[in-house]
Amino acid sequence: MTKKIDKTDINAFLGSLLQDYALYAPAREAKYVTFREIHAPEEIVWDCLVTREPPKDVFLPQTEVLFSYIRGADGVVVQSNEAVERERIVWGMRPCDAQALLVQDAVFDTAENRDVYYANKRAKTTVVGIGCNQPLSTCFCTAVDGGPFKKDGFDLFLTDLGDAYLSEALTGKGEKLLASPFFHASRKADEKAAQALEKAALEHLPEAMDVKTIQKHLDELVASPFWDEVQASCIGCGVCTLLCPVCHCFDIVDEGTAACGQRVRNWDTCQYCVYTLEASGHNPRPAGRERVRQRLMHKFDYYLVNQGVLGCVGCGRCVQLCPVNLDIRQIVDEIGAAK
Amino acid sequence: MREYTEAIRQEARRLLTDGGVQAVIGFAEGTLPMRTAPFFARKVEEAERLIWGPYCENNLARYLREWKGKKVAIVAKGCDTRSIVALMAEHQLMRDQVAIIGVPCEGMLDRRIVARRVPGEVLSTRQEGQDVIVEGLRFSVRLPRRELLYRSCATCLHPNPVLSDVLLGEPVAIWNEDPYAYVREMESKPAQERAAYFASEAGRCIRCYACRQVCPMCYCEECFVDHTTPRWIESGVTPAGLQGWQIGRAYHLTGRCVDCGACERACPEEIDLVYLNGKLNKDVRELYGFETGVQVDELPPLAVFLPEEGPDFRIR
Amino acid sequence: MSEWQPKIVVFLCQWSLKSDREWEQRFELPSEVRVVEVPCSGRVNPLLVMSALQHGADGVLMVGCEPGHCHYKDGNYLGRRKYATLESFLQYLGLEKERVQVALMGETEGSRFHVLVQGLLDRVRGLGPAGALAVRQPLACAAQTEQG
Amino acid sequence: MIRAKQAVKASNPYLPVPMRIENTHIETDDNMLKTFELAFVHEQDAARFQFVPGQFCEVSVFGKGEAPFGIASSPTQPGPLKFTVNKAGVLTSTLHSMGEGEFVGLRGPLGNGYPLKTYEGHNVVVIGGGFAFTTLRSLTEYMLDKRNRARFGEVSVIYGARTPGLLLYKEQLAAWEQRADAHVHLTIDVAVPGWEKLVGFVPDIVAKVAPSSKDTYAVICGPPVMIKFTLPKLTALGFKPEQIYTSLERRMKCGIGKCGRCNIGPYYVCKDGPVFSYAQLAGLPQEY
Repeated sequence: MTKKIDKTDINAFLGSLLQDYALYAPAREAKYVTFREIHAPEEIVWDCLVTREPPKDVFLPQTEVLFSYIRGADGVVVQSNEAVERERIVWGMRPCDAQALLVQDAVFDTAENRDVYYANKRAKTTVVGIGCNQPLSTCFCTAVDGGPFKKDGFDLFLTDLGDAYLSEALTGKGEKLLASPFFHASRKADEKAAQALEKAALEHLPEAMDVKTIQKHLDELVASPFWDEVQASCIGCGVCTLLCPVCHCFDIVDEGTAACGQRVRNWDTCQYCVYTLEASGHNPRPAGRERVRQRLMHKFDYYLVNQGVLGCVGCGRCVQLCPVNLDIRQIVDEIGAAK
Repeated sequence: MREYTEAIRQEARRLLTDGGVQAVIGFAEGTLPMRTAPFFARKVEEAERLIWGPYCENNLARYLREWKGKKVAIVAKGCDTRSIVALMAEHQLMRDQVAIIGVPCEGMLDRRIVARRVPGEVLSTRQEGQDVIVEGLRFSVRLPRRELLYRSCATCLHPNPVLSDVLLGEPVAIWNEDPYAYVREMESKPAQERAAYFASEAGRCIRCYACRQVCPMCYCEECFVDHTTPRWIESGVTPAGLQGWQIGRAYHLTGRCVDCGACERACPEEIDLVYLNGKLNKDVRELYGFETGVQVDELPPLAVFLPEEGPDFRIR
Repeated sequence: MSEWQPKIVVFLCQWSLKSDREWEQRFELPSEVRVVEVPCSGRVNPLLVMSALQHGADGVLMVGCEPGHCHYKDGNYLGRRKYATLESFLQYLGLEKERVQVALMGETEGSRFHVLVQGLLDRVRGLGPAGALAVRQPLACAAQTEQG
Repeated sequence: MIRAKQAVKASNPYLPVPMRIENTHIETDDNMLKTFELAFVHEQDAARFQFVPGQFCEVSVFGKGEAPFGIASSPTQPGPLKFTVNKAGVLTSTLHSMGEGEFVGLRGPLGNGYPLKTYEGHNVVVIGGGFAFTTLRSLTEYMLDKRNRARFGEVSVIYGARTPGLLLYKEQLAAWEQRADAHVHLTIDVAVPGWEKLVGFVPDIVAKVAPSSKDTYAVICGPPVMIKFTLPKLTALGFKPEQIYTSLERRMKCGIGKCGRCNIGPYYVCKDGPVFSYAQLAGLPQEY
């Protein structure tokens, strides 16, 4: 079902949503725009394509209490923190971040060993997307199976038509939002306009990469000196991975004493030297070479094997934010060209 | 800037041919506007990729630890050379293992300031006299260079290399005399306001440790934040965990930080890190007359003392 | 919750007050004070001070030997620079000046030590619970066990 | 008191069940290895726990976290689960200081375990070194159990340690040595007075005493250096990569293939392993 909502009505509509939902959207924080919970529609920054932090925190908080424990007479009693009370809406997610969400679904929302913390939040969340009329120079979604107007993963999808948002419901959750009287009927011309916007946006974006060749080359490059070259400037920080909308690795730690405390999970990254360090002192990935290789191989090889999807969605955050301008697009090009 | 690029390449060619160095650590063209990338020229022909410009923002001394035991050359601004001196003082580096190509620095431009002062994505910039022309899809804006400097550059006292084997070009004049004005401003605020500011800055940290990883002086084999016995701070992005990290990180650089600002530039959350280390730098300067990495062979201030100096903790 | 009682942590060099060890008998320290004896004040990791504050200490006192009287020659001199900068830094971050104190004392100053501790305790009482810097979260669960 | 609902427990893979330490036993004369016998506090948790040799559990030491340990007891043995723990880090040191009657948590069984169906009808040679003998003990016990023995061909055990005092499960080994239907070869690195069994490094002993590769699977666990030198010996004996199995160790957190740190190539050691054949590992990064 497709309708539209006038921009003059949008804040009133969002205001009405705040009664029933916790709302997450691109909003200002310090000097930049990030994805966070908002409390007034005016906080939303509409023209930010790539938020500093991706919205993954909504489903996989950087620090999350899994359970609390307390020592009792007959053992240790644990109380899980998995329940999610409030319905949520993620407003204004971009197609790349939604594609990342689908990858995380494949990791966490599995038939066996379902991650209830993630799945419960996902079930309680309505995801509203918006197309990207003018992609940035760092965007490369089209190279990695995505697109600036791709609707996969959304419940409701908006297209900015200038004075209104064309709004397409893709699921029951989306239709529920669309039932609001703020939306009115759209016309054929609106859909035409949306198509024109998509066509224009695509002109700024690169061609699809040859995933098969890259995957094959990666398998062949495992022992190659190629990685020594690639990793030379890498400083081993966690910017590229922590701010990646796909990366989902975490650490599990106890905070507290033997008598009582909390078991907490925190984002972790394969780029840290202590990530794979064992208590014995042995480290199976001892240097930058192995760690940089792991990041690339996980994204462009292992995800394809295990989840059937790429682990890179082309949002360009790592490209923008790497302290030493180590550009994943360039590395992937080099892998593709490697002989 | 072009002249510097040429001079750097020439010197790199010479060093790689008969200078006995395994690599020249410098900057290459970046993949984005306003960016350069640290680059390691190992062969003579790779010297052609070295460049110099207003976006050579990394402190390359950070890479020297990865070349330990091998002789390398490094393209170094004032702050990079200060780090080299500081590393030598801590016995992390031997003078004869590094050939320093010193470059006087006019201050690096803050890509984030530039981005915020124009109405769209920056696609290119160029310098015209004392101005920078910034261009995007539908705009071209002229901005005064002086307003675009990183704060650490705007307050820099040592833009010229303090130590070098070859110094390119002419030393630049120092444009600043009051490096810690921003620290004094913070000191003058009420304690509650200072606490609130620290809490909000530290609160944005995502513990990516980019600040640590880019820092030439953060060379600990195991950082206190990764210790398991004891576990010094809380593991998560909790207020105590984040403040603990920032306090520990900054304080461990007492008398060791060279004010290069590399940590702040690396921070993806744009946390004010310089105001933390600036305070410690100001204190060691005022209390002990010490400036990190300026005097070769000077011991770090926390490794020495004068018996008669203050503060006199007896009378309180 | 019962009425708030301040928590004071004292890092005490094992050599300072050495000849006056009976201070322990002569003056019973208030129960709010926890003394951590250390081999030398000069080697106390500043992270321990931070850690004490993050674990809920409302005041910290560092006691070392008088200038010229370090058992290891110059530990107290080295420590002096460390604590001067640390104190100043913590204040800069918003911690009240009165909460962290450094004292270099002679071997026989047991009574002065007692006065010092009492003074710190009184000042901290006046200030109330420390709130400028964040404390670790699972502290909340300690209260939980006490109740349960 | 707070009490988790049973229904929640069953569906949340991160929640440990409480276990009581029934017994502890120091295994080696350097006091670094200790076996913990853990009993389920709740009957229903015990009933749900079905495992095969080679699987592992995440053991919680509350306040210190969780770590994975292979199950050293065999599913054929009733009673508490056995875990042998090397004192290495914070968690294991704390665990070593704990004793009878204290509580830990348990998640599991995790991982794939040894492919018993594959081994059935064939000879199996178990090769172990040092303290990497825990799940090998479980496997050997399982195969030698009278209900299972007929399903396997010849069972050989080659186990070495630096000194006699560093061999694990001495009583068990002695019992196996008594059996006519098992070949047990114990070795130490350097001869010491009183030791009358084999002397020499495991790779060399394998070359001497290992059975023919015909119809035989080799299962090898030990320090990386032992494995490195033993593999060529097995190859020389005609073992193909698909006939050689190992159980890998990696740092783990979730144990269910989500936290990401234990992968070797596309495999997660926790979920797809820890047991792999060398045919599976061929061509992957040697990150173990």
